[in-house]
Amino acid sequence: MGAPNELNLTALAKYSNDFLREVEERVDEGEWVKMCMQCGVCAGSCPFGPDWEHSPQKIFMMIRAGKRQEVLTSESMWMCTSCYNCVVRCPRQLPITQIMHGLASYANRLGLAPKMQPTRQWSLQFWDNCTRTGRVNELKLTLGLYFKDGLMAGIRKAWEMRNIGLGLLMAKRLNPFELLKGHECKDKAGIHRMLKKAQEIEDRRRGFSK
Amino acid sequence: MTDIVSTSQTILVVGGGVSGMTAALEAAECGKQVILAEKSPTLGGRTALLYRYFPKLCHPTCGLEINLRRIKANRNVQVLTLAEVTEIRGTRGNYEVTLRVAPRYVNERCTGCGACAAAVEATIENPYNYGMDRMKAAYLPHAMAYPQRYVLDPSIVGGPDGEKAKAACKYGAIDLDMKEETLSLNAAAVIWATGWEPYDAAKIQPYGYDRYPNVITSVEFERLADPHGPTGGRIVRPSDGKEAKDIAFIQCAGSRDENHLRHCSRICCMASLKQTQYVREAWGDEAKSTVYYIDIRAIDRFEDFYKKVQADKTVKFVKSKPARIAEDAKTRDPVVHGVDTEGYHRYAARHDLVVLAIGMTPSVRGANIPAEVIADSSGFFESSRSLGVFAAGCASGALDVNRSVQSSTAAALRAIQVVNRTARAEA
Amino acid sequence: MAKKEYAFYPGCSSQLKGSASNYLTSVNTMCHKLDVKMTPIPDWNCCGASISYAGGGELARHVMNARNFALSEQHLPGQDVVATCAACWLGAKETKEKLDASSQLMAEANEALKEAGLQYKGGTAVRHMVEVLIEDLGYAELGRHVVKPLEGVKFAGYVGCQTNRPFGIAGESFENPMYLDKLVETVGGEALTKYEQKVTCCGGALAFSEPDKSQKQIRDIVESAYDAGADMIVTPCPLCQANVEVYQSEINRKQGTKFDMPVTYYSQLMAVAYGATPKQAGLDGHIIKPKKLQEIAVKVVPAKKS
Amino acid sequence: MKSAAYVCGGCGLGERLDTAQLAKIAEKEGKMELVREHPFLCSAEGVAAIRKDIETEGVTHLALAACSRRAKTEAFRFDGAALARANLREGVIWVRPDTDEARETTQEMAADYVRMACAEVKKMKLPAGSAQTGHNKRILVVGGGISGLTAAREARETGYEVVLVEKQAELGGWAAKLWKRMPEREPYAEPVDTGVDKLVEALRADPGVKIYTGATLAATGGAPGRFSASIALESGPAVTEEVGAIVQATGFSLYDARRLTEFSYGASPDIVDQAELEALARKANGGPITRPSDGKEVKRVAFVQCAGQRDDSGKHLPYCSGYCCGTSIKQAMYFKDANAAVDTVVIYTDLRVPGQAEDFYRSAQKKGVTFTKGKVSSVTPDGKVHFRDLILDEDVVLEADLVVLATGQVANSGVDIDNPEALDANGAKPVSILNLGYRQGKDLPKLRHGFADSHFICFPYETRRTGIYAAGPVRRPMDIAQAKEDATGAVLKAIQAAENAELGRAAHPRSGDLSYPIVRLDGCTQCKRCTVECPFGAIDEDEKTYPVFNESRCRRCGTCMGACPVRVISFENYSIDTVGAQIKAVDVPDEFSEKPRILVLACENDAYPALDMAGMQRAHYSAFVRVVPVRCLGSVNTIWITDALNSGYDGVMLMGCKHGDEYQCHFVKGSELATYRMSKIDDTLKQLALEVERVTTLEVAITDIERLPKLINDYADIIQNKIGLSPMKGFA
Repeated sequence: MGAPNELNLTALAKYSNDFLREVEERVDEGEWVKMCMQCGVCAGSCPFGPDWEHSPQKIFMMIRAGKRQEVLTSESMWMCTSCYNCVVRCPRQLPITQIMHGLASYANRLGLAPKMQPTRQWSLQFWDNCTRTGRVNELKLTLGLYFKDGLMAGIRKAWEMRNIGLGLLMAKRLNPFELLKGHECKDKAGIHRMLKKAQEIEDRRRGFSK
Repeated sequence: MTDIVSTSQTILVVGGGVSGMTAALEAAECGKQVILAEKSPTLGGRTALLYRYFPKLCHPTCGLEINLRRIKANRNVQVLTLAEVTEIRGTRGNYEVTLRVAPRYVNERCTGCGACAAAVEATIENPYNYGMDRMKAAYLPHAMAYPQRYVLDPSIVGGPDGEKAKAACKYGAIDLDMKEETLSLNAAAVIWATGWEPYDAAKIQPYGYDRYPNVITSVEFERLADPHGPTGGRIVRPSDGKEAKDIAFIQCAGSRDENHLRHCSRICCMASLKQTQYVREAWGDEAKSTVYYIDIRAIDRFEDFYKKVQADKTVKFVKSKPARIAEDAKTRDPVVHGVDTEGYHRYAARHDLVVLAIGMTPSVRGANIPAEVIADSSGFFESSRSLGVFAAGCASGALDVNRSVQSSTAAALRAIQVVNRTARAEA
Repeated sequence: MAKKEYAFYPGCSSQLKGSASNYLTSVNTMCHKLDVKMTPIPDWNCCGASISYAGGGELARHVMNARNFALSEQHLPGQDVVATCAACWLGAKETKEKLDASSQLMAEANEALKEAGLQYKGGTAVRHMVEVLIEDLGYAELGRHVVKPLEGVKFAGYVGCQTNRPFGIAGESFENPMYLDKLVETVGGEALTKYEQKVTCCGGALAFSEPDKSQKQIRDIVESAYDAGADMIVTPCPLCQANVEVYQSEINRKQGTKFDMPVTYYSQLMAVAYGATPKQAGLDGHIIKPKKLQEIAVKVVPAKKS
Repeated sequence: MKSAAYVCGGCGLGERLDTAQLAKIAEKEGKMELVREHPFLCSAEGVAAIRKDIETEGVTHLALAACSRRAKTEAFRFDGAALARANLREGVIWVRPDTDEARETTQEMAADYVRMACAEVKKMKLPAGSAQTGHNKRILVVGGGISGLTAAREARETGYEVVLVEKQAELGGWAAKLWKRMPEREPYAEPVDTGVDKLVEALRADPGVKIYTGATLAATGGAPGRFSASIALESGPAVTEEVGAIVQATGFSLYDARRLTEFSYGASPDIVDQAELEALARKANGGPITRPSDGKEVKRVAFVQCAGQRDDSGKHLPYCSGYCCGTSIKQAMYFKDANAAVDTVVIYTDLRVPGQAEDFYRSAQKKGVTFTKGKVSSVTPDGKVHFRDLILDEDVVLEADLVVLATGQVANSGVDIDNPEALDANGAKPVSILNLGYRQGKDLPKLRHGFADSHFICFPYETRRTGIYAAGPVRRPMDIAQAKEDATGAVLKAIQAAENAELGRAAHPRSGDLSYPIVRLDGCTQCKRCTVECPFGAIDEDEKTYPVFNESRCRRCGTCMGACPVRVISFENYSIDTVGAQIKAVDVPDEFSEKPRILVLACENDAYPALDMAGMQRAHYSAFVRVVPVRCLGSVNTIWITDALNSGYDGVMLMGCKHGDEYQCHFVKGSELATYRMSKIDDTLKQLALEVERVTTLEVAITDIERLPKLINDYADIIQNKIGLSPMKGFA
């Protein structure tokens, strides 16, 4: 467990609060990280717990220990299913789910997040999909996910899932015409302007825009 | 009618546990007039429900016996039981206090022979064992109860069992016509020593206290180990009476938790360390205790005891606040789920019994005291020189027994200061 | 004039022809029977769901919800926004709380909304359909409309995550919520209150990106329903419904299980109990058919005057 | 003297026993001048009857044959009359089966208890209280730190005069050296002013307080109510002050960081202890804290918790000092408040901030203080802290430009009277603080780790030197808030001791007891056992080594009485005779009766109540035992045992409290001494040609309700079936 030591010997030697401050400024709910008292309730509450290389509480400790690289390149945050078990049990009431999301999106923004992390790709696609028209195009979204690893992989995946697809189709829960034109908001343009603005504002606040 | 003498120099002590008794006795042994008012039918309070004290593993009833002897021998102390303060009016040095005295239905002619209990059939939940067993509806609270006088539960008064009790008493001690009284008295100062209550464990939902019979609280476990307890001191499981040899002790059950109690209850770590030694005594090397903790707060000289327990092969420490407890539907074994944060190790540990080291809440929140006092956010109340009402023991904060005794002795002095001032003023 | 009126936020999956369109169908039927008027928010947009975090920044995701609030304030003044989808409700409620708590965030959100010619004043209340049923109508009222009690049907009430945490239904425990069981009993069904996986996570959105990990969760959820002796699972969440129903065949294929456990919505139970046809109750929208519910739905009972 | 016996018929006594016969025994054998039976003696009528006899018949000595001395105490309280009680209820009918075969032995048991009560009361005198009183009520406070200052203030608030002695030239102790202290009430968020200056000012302005600084105690003698303290002054000739009681608040010395070579203390000026950090903070006066070496602002500071504490190696302090976590949290705040950019890391193993102090911890986290669970292995002179990060499970090197070592408290408790040469935890040779002129040594006895003696749990203020009370860190490691509370309590005890001394009454645990040891010096052999064994150092020796009793130091345990080989020490209402007479009063059947007699001498606080409660639970035990409660096993004189054996008793059981380190004896050493004495009695037994089993000493707890009856029955079985009845019968 733990990343190769060469990578963070410097971090170890420093054990400085620089990274903690960075997280506080730039990560959604990051100012809560310092409040953790290392009880471990979050770690034990997570449904995907066994799949986390570093549990939330450990990540908080790593942030305080200045392990920037190790944290931001970690897959762990991407394991969060947004079930909020940790949040409701945390004795210090840390918004752990949001912090995990915040760290993940920050890592992604810095280009440090593991490129092939499936949830990362899925998350990006979802945002992209739902903001394009203002509403999710479920078929494109699903297919998009199948084909994320290239055409052949996509076909294979689609073939595996054909029963489900057909089932949904027959249950009228999958609409083939979505491929052509699915649900969408009337004021798409307004939505896009709005989101662009929101991004600008936030970049300003978090000090990204230079 | 309860006859009680009070003057402008009387000190009223509210609460007859170790803190209240100490405050009352220390003041009385300085020659002051004291009225000791206790809500329940007996003195002794919560420590009388403890099997042993940490760190000496000595017996609370031993100190209780001495304090009772002191009270029996001291004419400066008047004891009121079944009495609850309903109002405090006035100012430092000159309070008028109203108390509600509930009927005991047994008068001073009671010899403590127990004939009434033998005659009565109805039983009630035994509060002195936290409801883990039942007792006769005519009862002596416990073997160390003082006054050593029986009590009739109101539920049988006016019924056939009440009449049975009356008929069984040769000494005319049963008085079914007793009524609630309202008492009003003067006091120069009031010492508030109403002690603490275990936090409601059912509120800690992830631990399933309300769903799993084999998840109990530390105060209940104390009764399990006590020869006077519901099992005669046998450490067995509520679900099936099976011997409990593998026991989990979960720290901070309610304490240090923004969802429950924000404060640290101080005593729980030491109480659990102590209780691991009950398990050891009961089962020898077969015993298996696991303490799940965030920080072990074996403060100052208690560290010796922590070291002793750490050296005990039957006790394991896991730095973890367990996430949840599940129950094996077949065996009813509680399974504790969590992560050992020292190096990040996941566990799902099956135990015979889980003991929640339950947090401490003030019995009466300072805010609800019928007098002008300052209460903190946890409901403990802070003494203030400008007032003549002083907190002692766990009414003032989460304290262990010897700190409660210190605090009560200090409170007694503060009360005496008020009395002496009044006396000087009147002289 | 309907007894109660709300600004309806169906959400992407529960809209017409969406993956949870049968949820919508049953909700509409249920509300009709209860004389509750649900007016969709004109031109509502996606809430962003939890999963979009990597793409949308904090503020961007908040304004998505804020836009819906603004629209509802504009077109359906004074009406509570009611969501049927757990994710929509959670996302919206989170935004609502954040904006209410921070005047800065509120200002920023409105600055962005201005680009779409909108403004959010901050008045809107965000509710879940279940809250409307329990708090505004009450179990007694819900029971009053039952014409076909779901006698003899055993339901495992699967609450899942996002209708339960972090907000949940007032007065309910995060670990052991009872309202779904109470709803089941209200419509005459048998609630398996000891069902162990009530609040287990189904993997949520990660069912798509981490199928194996999620299917481990789903397996527990279905297995435990069988252990409890359930005829079907009932849930308030479209994503839970989809994941738990849809992947059973996958799990059967991969792990040789023989799962065939129907997964229904509380609204379908109520619709049927209120005398709806299988179609009105959206029972045709299932891959695994909830037979016992259908049987009751097709059963003809002498319509009793209420 | 006029004696009367009353036999109660209530609670089944009338049904189970032949009370008429008991009354006859009281009259004929007990030689009671007045004997009455009553069906319900504790009733208002019964009590009135007794009162009437006292008033009209002039009865002065009462023997009540009814229930246990622990029961119905309000009813049976007769001021001005000597009282003995025969325990026929809890002690006889409740522990015996109600069967025909048991009836005879049960009746014999009751009869003996009646004989014993009559014999006892006839030997009793009503104690008048010690004439050796003292009337001084000033309180001497030793130590001018926060504990001592608080003690002085509280004594004044209560209306008592104070003499305050401080070794240093200035008052205030450690507290005065602090920049700020932890808050004592909500909000527990920010460090607050110590308030010491105000306190000092107020006391200096108070004519009721005599303050001696640069002063030490050259000699302390006397007793509560009449202590005399000779105070040595740097400024001039010694003065003598008369006081009524003493509060010792001599505080602590910081554990000497120079002993922490592994942390390079002394090798770099930038490795400091908490006291030095306070000095730096005072110097900074709210501004950025600079480091000693080069005066540059500290940018990265590390706090090493438990430095030289909780130590297993035996090199350092084994205990936790309790206050240090809070102090480091507070000091980390000093840095953060002056400059939020400073990195502050607290390395701890268990963060110990009980109660509301948890909020103080939260507040520090809010300010950005980093807390790391780790074990520090070493600190190098260049400020590198090497530790094991226990959460991240790896070895870490932390570079700090200032390292603060959280060292512990070493009690300033003077010399160890049991081992005067012993060095303290800092390796220093302690000098006496009180310089008591006591036979048993110059200072308060110490408990573990060199802290001043205290009962610790139920009665934290009870020292073994009546009228002298330890307060603050000298008694136990503690922080300011606790020290203030502790000092307040200690003052009450001091006042109480002075008040009791004036009335010639005992202090805790026999508070109010008017009896006191009376010695017949003409019989004394100057063996010094009493002066050596008195647990409370109450007895000094004169130049001819005769014992000199200081009655107001005495706790009335009777250990001296038990120790005296020539039996010249007794109490008016508890003496060699009151117990001896009871033993002799028992009717011992001849060896052919097959009815052994077993004497039980039971500690009145634990063993006797346990037997009572066994009775309340109707647990049965042998009818052959005769139980005599004693004040403490320490008061048991071997003559009682030899007399018993000589007069044909078949066995003797002594029941006392647990002794040793975790002692539970209320007189500290009583049960231990008794056990020691009994280990010597084997020789006596051999001389009498008796088996060693005939005398057994037991450690008993008040909870031994099941165990005691079993022990008794097992022992009776040994007597009857293993070693047989005593050959001594009939010789007496």
